[in-house]
Amino acid sequence: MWRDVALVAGRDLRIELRSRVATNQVAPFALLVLILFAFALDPDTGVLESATPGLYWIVVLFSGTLAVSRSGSVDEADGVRDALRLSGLAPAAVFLGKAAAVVAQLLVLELVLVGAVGVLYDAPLAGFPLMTATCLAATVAIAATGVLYSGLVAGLRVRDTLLPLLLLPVLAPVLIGATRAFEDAFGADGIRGWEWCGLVVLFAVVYVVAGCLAYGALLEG
Amino acid sequence: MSDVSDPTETEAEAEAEVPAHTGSRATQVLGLAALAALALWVLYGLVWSPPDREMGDLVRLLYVHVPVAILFYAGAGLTTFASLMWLRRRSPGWDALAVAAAELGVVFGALTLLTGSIWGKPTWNTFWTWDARLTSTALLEVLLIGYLAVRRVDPSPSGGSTRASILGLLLFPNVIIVHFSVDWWRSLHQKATVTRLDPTIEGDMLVALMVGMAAGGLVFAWLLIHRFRVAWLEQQVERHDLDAAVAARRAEGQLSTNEPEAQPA
Amino acid sequence: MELVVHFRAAVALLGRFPALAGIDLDVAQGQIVLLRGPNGAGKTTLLRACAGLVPVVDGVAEVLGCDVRRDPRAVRGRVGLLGHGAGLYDDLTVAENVRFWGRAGRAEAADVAAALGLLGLDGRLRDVSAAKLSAGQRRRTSLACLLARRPQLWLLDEPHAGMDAAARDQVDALVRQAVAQGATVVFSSHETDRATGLADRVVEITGGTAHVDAEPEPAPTPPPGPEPGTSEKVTADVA
Amino acid sequence: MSAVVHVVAMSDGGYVAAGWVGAVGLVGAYVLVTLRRGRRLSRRVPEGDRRWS
Repeated sequence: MWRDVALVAGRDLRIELRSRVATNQVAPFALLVLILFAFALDPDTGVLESATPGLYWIVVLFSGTLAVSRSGSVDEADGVRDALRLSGLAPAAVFLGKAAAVVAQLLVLELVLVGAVGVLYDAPLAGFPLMTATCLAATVAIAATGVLYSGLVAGLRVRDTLLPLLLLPVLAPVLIGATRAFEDAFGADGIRGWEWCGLVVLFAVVYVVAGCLAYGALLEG
Repeated sequence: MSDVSDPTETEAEAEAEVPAHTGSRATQVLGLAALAALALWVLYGLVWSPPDREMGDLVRLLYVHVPVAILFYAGAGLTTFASLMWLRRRSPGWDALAVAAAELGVVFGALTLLTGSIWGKPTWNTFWTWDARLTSTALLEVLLIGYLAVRRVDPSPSGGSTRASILGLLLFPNVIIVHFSVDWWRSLHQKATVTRLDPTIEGDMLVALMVGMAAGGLVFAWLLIHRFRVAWLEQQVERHDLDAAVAARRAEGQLSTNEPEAQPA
Repeated sequence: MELVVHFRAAVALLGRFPALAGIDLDVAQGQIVLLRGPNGAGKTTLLRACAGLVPVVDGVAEVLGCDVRRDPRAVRGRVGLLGHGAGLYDDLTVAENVRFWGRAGRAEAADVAAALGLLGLDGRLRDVSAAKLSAGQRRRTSLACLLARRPQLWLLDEPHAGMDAAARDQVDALVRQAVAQGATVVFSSHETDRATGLADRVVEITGGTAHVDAEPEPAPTPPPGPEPGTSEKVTADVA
Repeated sequence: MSAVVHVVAMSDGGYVAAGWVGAVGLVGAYVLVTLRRGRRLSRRVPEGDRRWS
């Protein structure tokens, strides 16, 4: 089982290493959106500063949608779906492997973005234990939900447009929880960041379990 | 394909010439009951009940809004339940029920948001506020629309049902998580200012609300049965088309044995 | 004689189209069966149904003793399918593709290396990414993926398509070798001469049904007989 | 209890009317669409398969 997870994750990461979609397209897109937010919200009025945690997670969410969509399109190649079904890999292992590959990519991206908001938005980066825990939990949540839903739309002609419609409302709790936790980490008063982080962890657990159970039926569908 | 129907069924209806629609005696009775309840609801809601001391006549909007909102959540819950049963039993009836409940859910969800905003404008002086209940209701509506979108785009019958049932299964848990988190989110900022519904309703107003719920429930049940039958009919049409296609396919085989070179496009 | 494939009045759907409209087919262990018929006759669907990839909605469908109608997953680990789609990741090299699919099917590293070698992919082509391969080279790579998994039933959809003469001989040799080692092969082909030379039996498919007496006639030479290379020409039992 | 008084005395009548008319209208429209779909499909299905009739 874990051998298969590693096999699938390794394959997706190797494909990413070759095609460089995450580094050459998703990451620049994320930075671009950060800059556009600065145009939309005047940096001098302090709006940008107070909104930084929310903007950060919006960018991660959008980039995550792109990464997940790419992760799904890898398996859309002619005959790959058949080969996956014939391979004898447990569907849960395929799900976990794909999710793990997305987690790895998103964690790197988040690290870059933390540096970017520190520099561009002058964010008061602090509370690193809470930040790290939140990033881990939220990334697992986004990746698990994303891979599950990209499996849901796999093979449809409209998969690229349908995926965000299905995925983003479901991820609303992750956005809320991770944003609150970051606000606490950055020193806002009266927010219990660790509890929000706990909410995100709960969400991640629910979706990892749901994905393991449901992915098999999706591969068949 | 034969049109032979069950003799016991046709005997009773022999002279009545079975009409081609989704109604039956049961739905006629239910429909009449629903109409009666609707009439009572209009009378109680708009005429017999007094205006509220604080809200005035605006309270009458709640006699629509509250039943519709409850039915919206009922529709979503029913979709999840039917999806679960479909995944376990794989009998087409549960699939039909899931579509029916989801579509009714979308209609009642739209109404919930509509009547809610109409009530909100004079009461809070805004059509929309970031209250937990409003936000999670809106998100549920989006989720249900996404569910129907998936159902619509998938051309294969069983594949579409599998996809949709998993989506349907996740629907209600999603709503619970969303509601829980949004509730917590808002309670940080403002101490539940807008959720005053319960305390002031009593007497004739309570009766009006109850009648509204009964009427709404009857309409919902009646409509659900009809919509369920439409979904059932869609499955039947699909099956008959399939039988015809199998026959055509076999005929094509018989014909082309004589000249194997024939290549159908 | 043990039946590897046993279909009776099987109906299989592609979306809403009944690609198989009540087909009968029996294949005994060790046979090489050629499916022949016009385009759109249902050959591909039949092969995919044997792999448990297309839902069989009616009739009997048993492959390697598994009921593919009830549980299409059970049989999958034991069959290999060479389909129209290559089933390769364009961003990975030939060797990486074969290694991934081989390891997914619990193949040893030696099996993977042997498969690459047998198909002549262990030289220059080894480290070429799949996107840069020609059609014939892609086909050979897919075949190597299949070979590495050592399936009991080989399902080959147009295995000769897009290959040069040398590669076709290679494919035929691999098929005979697999059968000699106890596997069974069902394949479709438009290369009539070459394919009938390879096959023990020919089954004519039209309109999603098979047009032979479905009982497998015992082949003139018993199946485990032919050595690789010494092909026995067997007359087809076309109805 | 006088019915007429309450109807006339509605201060926010516009909102109430909009809500009620919107609700009844939307549900009514959906009812019509559903029934029509049912009729159209019913004609294509032989009687015996419509289990309710």
